[in-house]
Amino acid sequence: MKKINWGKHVVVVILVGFWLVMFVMNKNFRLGDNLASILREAATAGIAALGMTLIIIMGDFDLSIGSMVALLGIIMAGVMNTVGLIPSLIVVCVAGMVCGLVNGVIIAYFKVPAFITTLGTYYSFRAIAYILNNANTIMCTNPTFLKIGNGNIGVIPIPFVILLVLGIVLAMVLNRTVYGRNVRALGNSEKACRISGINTKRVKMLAFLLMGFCAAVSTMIITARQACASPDVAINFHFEAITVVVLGGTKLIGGEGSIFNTIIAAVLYASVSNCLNLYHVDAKWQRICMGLILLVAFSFDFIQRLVVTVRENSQKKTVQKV
Amino acid sequence: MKKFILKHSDNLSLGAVIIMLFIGFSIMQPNMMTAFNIKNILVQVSLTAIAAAGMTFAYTAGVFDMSIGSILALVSVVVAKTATTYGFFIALAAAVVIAVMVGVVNGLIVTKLGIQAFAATLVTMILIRGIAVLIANGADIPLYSMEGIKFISSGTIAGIPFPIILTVLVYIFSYILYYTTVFGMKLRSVGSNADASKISGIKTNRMVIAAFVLTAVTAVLSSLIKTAQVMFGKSTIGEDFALDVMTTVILGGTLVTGGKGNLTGTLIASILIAVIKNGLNINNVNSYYQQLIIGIILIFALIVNGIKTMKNERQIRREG
Amino acid sequence: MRKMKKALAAVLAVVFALQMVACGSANEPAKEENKDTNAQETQTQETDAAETNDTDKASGESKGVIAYSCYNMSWEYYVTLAKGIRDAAEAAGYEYVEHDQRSDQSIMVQGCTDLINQNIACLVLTPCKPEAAANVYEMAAAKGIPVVLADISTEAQGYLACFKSDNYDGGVIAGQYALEVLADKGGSHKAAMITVDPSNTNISRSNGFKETIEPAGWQVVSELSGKSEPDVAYSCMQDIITANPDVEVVFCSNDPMAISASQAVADAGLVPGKDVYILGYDAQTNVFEPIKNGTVLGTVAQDPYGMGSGAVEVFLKNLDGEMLSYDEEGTKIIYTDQWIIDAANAAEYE
Amino acid sequence: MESYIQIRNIVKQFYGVYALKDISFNIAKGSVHAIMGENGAGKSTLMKILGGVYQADGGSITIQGKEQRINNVNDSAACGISVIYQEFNLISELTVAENIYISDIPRKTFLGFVEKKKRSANAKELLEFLEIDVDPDAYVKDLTVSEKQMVEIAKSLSRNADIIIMDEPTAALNEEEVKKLEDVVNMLRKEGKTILYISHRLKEVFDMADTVTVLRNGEYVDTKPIGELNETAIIKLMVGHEIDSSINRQSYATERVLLEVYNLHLENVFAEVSFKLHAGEILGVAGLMGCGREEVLAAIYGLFQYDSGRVLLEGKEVSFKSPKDAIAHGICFLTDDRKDEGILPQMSVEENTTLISIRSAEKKLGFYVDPKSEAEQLKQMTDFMSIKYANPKQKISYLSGGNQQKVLLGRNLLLDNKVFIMLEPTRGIDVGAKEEIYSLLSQLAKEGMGIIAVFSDMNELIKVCDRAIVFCDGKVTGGLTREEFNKEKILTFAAGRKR
Repeated sequence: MKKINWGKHVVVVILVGFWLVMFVMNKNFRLGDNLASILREAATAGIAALGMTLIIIMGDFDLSIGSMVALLGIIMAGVMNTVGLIPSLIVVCVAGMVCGLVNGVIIAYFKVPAFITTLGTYYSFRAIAYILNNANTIMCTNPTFLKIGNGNIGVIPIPFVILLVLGIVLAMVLNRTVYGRNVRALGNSEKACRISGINTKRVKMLAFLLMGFCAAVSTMIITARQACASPDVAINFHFEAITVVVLGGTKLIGGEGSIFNTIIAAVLYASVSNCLNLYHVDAKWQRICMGLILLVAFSFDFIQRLVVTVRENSQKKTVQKV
Repeated sequence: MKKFILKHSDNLSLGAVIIMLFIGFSIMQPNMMTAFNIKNILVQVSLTAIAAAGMTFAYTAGVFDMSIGSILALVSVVVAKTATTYGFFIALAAAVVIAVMVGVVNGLIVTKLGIQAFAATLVTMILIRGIAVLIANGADIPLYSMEGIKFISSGTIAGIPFPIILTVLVYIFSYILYYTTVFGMKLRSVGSNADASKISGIKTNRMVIAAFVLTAVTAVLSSLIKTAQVMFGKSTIGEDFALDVMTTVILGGTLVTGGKGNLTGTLIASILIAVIKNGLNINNVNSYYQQLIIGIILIFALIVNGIKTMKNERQIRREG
Repeated sequence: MRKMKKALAAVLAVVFALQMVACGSANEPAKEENKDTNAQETQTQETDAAETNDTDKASGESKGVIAYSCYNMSWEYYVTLAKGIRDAAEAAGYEYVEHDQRSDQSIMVQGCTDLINQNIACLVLTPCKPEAAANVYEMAAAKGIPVVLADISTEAQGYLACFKSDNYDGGVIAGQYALEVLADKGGSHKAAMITVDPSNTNISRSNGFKETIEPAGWQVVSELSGKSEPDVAYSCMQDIITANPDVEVVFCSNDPMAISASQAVADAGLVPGKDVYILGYDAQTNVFEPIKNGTVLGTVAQDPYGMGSGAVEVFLKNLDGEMLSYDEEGTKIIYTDQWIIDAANAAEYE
Repeated sequence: MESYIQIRNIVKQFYGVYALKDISFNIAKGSVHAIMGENGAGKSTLMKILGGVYQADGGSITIQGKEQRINNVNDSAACGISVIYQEFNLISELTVAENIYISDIPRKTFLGFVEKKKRSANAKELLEFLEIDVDPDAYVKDLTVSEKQMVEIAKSLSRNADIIIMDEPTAALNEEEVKKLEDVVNMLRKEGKTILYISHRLKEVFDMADTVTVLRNGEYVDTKPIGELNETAIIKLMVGHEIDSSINRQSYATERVLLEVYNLHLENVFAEVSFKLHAGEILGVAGLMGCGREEVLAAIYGLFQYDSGRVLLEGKEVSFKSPKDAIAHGICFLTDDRKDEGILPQMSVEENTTLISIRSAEKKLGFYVDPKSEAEQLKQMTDFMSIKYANPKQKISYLSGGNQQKVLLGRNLLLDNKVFIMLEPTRGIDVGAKEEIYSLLSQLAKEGMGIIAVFSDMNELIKVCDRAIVFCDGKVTGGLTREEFNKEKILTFAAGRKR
C-alpha cells in the first residue's frame, strides 16, 4: 500500500547500481576487507556530514569544520597523553560543542552570515591548533583509543557503527523531536517560524552546536585511524562534508533533507574514491573526477527543483480546476 | 569635515588600525619603517589588492567567486608553458581568454542553472585546479629564458615598482567603472534589488556574468605578478588565495548581501593584511599567528557590522 | 573488455535514468538531455578508470604488484623517486602501481589501505605524515605484505627497511659548504632559513644546517616557513632582507623555494651569489640553470632514483631470504649518499 | 475617428483563475482616465500588462492605431508608456538621481560614462519642478515612504513618456503632497500627455479625472465621463449588486472585554491607536494600503515593539516581547502573506498543521513528537474545517490556496486561544472557500473567541464583521457598528476625512 517515493532516494539507487557494476567488474572490490575499508572511510566524512545536514537544511554552511577537526585533535591528543583516555574523549566533545557554540552565537545573535563567520573561524581554529603545540604532530598510541578507528564489531568497522548510531540519533532528532521539526521549519521560512513563536535564534545556535559535536566525533575517528593528531589535518574536510550532504539529495536552498540519504551518500562517496584507487586512477584525474561528481550532485538539486516546480504548477492547475 | 568622517568611518577606522599596527611593529623592528620595506609591503599588497578589486565587483552584483585560487594556478602554468615557446603576449592573451571563459562558465552556472555562487564556483575551483595539475604534470615549469617577464614583478617606472603601478591603474579603472559608468550603476542596482532592476529594464543575468568575468581577469593579473616573482609556473600555488581575497573584500566593508561595494575599503583592507603579515614576518613570528590574527579581525569586524545592522533593523521594519 | 565498458556505461545510464524517472514527471524535454549528459560524464570518468584497468590486466602473468604510495606527485623529486621504483620493479618482472597522497595524511592512510587490500606483493611508502604510518604497518603485517620506506623514516617500526638520505646530515653538508665558501670573506656572519612547517624532514634539515654554522660563530637571524610554496618563500625572503639587510647566506629546505628566494634577492636590488648566498635542497632539474649562472650557490643533491630502485632491491633480497644490512640496525635505515652540487660540478649531474 | 488607446478583449489567467476577463475600453489622448475598482478587481494586473511585467493571455492593445505587442518592460517603454507601480521599484543602494534616470542615463557619447553633474542637475530641476525637497544625491534608503513615492513619480516623468500610468500613487502621500501631485497631473494634461490614474480616494478622482472606467472582479463594468457621475454612483458601480442576506447573520458579541488597546504609538508608523475587542466579537479593520493597520496588529502580537501605549488582555496589562509570549497568552495571528510568512512549502500538511501545537507543554516528553497525536490533531482540524488533501504527508505547496489557508487557521486553532488576529483571511482563495472561512469565523465567535480581522474588500467586511474600525495614515479615523455599516462611510473614513 505505502509506496516509497524513489525521487527522495535517488542516491540509494545510484549506490546499488554502482556496487553492482563494481562487483561485476573488479575482483578486488568484492573483497571483504575492501568493503570494510569503504565503510570505515565513509564514517570519517559521513559523521561530519550528519551535522552538516542539519546546517544545510537550515540553509547555511559551515566551512570551519576542517579547522575544528585539527584543533580538537590537538586538544584531545594532548589531554590523552597527559590525563587519560576517557577525560580526553569528554574534553574533545565539550571543546567541539564550544567551537560550534562560537559559530552559532555569532551567526544567530549577531546576524553575521554563516558563510563568513565560519570563514573567520576557518582561519582561527586551525591557527590555534598550530600554536597550541607549535605545529608539532602528537602521537596517539593508546591501543583502546586506536580501536575506535581501526577496530571491528563482528565484521562491521567501529567507525561505521558510530556513524549508524549517531545517524539514527540525529534522524530521530530531525524527524521525531520538536527541535528537529523547528530546524526544518526554519529552512522553509524563517518569517513563518517567527510568527509561529519559534525562537529562531536558539534553533540556529543549537544546530551549530550539534555540528561541533559531530566534528568532535569525527576527530576521534580521524585521529584514531592515523594514530596521531596534527594541525595540518583535514584541509578540505568542509568540502567533503558538503559534497556528501548534497550527494544525499539535501537541497542547498534548505528546508528538506534526509539523514539516511546522507549516510548512503557517504558510502557512495567512499566507494567512488575507493574505486579511483582500485583502478590507480592518476591523482590528476582523481581531482577532476571529484569535481565532476560534485557538479552532478549539484545538478541533481537543480533538476529536482526544476521538475518539482513543473509538477507543482501542474498540480496547482488541477486543484484549481477541481 | 564631520560629515566626511561619518561617511567614511569604516575606512578611516581601518586606516587607524593600520597606522597603529605599523607603529607597533616599527618599535619592535626598526627596519619596518624603511622605504625599502614599505615598497615591499606595497608589492605584497598588489598581489591580493588587484584580485580583490575584481571580487568587490562580484560581491556588488550579489555573488562571489571561490575559483580564483585555481585560476591563479592555471594561469601561472599556462603562461609558463606558452610564453617560452610562443612569446609573452600570446601567453598573456591565452591567460585572458581562459579567465574570460571561466568567468562566463561561472556566470552561466549561477544564472542559468540557478545554483548559488558558492556551489557553482566550488565546482569550477576543483575542476580548474585539476586541469592546472594535468597541464603541469607534476613539474615546475621554469621561465628563465623570459627575462622580460621579470619586469612585471620587479621592473620600475620612475623608481616605482611595476606591481604598484599596476595596482594603481587597476583601482583607477575600477573606480571609473564602478562610480562613473552605466555598467557600474547597473551592477549596483542588480546586486541591491534584482527584481526592481528587471522591471527597470536591466539585463540582470548579463551583469552577473560580467561580474564573474571581471573577477577572473583581475585574478589573471595577480597570477602574472606571482609567476614573474618566482619565475616558474606551479600548479599548487594559490590554495588559500580565494579565501584571502574574500576576507579582504569583506573586511573592506563591502556588503555581503550585494548592492554596495567599497573599493577604497578593499584597498585599505588589503594593505592592513599585508602589513600584518609583513610585520610578523620581519619580527620573525611564526606564520600561524598571521592566520589567527586575520581570522579574529575578520570576526570582530563582522560582529561590529552585525550590531550595526541590528540597530537599523527597526528602521527597515517601519518602512514595511 | 570493450563490451564491459559498454555494459558499465549502459548500467550507469540506466541508473541515472531511474533517478530521472524517480524524481521527474512523465515526459520532460529537459530531463532527456540531462540524462544523456550525466551518463556521459560518468562514462568518461569510469572509462579512463577502466583503461587503467586494461593496462594492469594486459601485463598478464606478472610476479605480482609493487605499489608505491607517494608523498606528492606534484613534486619533481618524488616523480624521479617513483621512476626509480617503476624501473626496478618492471625489470624484476613486477607490475607497478602508484598512489598519490597529495600531502594529505587522510588520503595517505586510505590510499595505503586500498593498496594493501589488493594483496600487492610489496608496498613502498613515502609517508607525508610519518606519525600516521603506524596503522599502515599493522594492516600490511596482517596481510603479510612487506613495507619499504623511501626518503622518509618513521618512529614506528614494522617496515622492512628505510631508504633515505640523512636529512640532518644534508643540513650539515650544506652548513659546512656554506662555511668553506664564506670562510675568507668576513661578513656579518648572519644566516637565515626558509623552512617548511610542520614537516619533520625539513625541520631536521634546518637543524643540521643551524647546528653546523652556529658553533662557527654564525647566527641564524630569521627562520620563516615558506610552506614549500615558491610564492610564499618569495615574500618571506623579501621580509628577511628587510629585517636583516646584511644577511649573508640563506638555506632553503627545497629548490623551488631557493629559486624564488634568489629571485626575491635580485628584485631587492642585491646580487644573489655576491651579497646573499642561497642554498637549496634536492637538486631538481630547474635548479641547475640558476646554479650555473650563480644566482643559487648550490644545492644538496640526494639520489631519489637510487632510493626508489634501492627500496625495490631490498624487497627482492628479502624475498630470496638474504640477510639485510642496515646503516642503523635499530631503525633499519639504509642511507643513500648526499653531496653538494654547485657551479663547479653542475654540468656533470644535469 | 478611433481613439488614442484601444484595449480590446484583454484576458489574463493565474493558475487557471481569471484575473482579467475580456476587458475592452478606449482611452482618449490628453485625458486623465481613472480606473476604479475594489481590491482584486484587476486594475493593477491590467496596468502590469500595459507595463510589460505580465503578458496578456489574449486580446490586443492598440496605440495610435498601431497594434502593439508588449512582451517586456522595454517594449512598453518603447510604446511611450511609463508606469508608477504600487509597490516601489527603487534601488535603495542608489542615489535619487541614479534611480530617476536608471533606464535612460544621460551619458557622454563615447564609452558609457555617466554625466553625473548633468544627471544631478536634471534630477534637481525635476524635483524642484515637483516641489519635492529631496537632495538628488541622497541615497534612496534614507528617504521616507512618501519621499520615495514622489521619487517614483519623478522617475516616471523623467522618461517624458506620452502615456503615464499611476497605480495608487497617493496611497502613501499626505494632503499637500496629494495637492502637488494634482497640479503635476493637470500640468501634464495641458502638455497633452495621457494619464491612467488608479486610486481609491474618490476625492482625487473627482478633482483630476476626465473619464472613469470601473472594473469589478476582473470584468469590465462601465466607462463614463466624470460629469455623469457622483461618489455614490461610482461606488455602486464598483460594488455592483448589494450584498446578500447573510449580512444579518446572528452576532455572538458579548459585553466581556477581551482586549483593550490605548494610545499605541510607533514613530512615523502609527499613533494614538485605541480600540476594544469583546469576547465573541468579530472586529473588522478597514483602511487603504499603507495605512498602518497591519503594523498595529503585528505590534500587538509582539512581532516588533511599539514605542508607547498600553495593551490590556482581560484587564491585565500585557506587553509581548515576542510572538512566543503572545501565543502563551492565548493570542494567535494569521499572516496576509501566505506564501512567504505562512506555509512551510517543502513540509507536509501534517507538519504544517502542528507547527505550533507540538510545542504544547502538557505532553509528557515535551520534546518528543508523537506521530499518533499529530495525526489526531490533523484529523481534528480536517473534520472541523473539511481540509482537502491527498494524504497527510503531502507537501502543503500542492494544496489549493483555500486549503492552505485552512491549514494555517488550524495551526492556530489547535491551541485554545482567546484572541485571533487575522490579516486578509480570504486573500487569494476561491469563492467557495471564502464562504467556508466566513462560517468558520462566526463558528469561532460563537465559541466566544474574539477576532480581529483585516479586510481590504469591503463587501466581506460588511458581511462578516460585527463592528469595524477604519485606519488612515496610522490613525483610527472612525468606528462603525454593524447597523452603521455602509461602503460610502468606510471609504470616507479610509480617505482620511473624519466625521
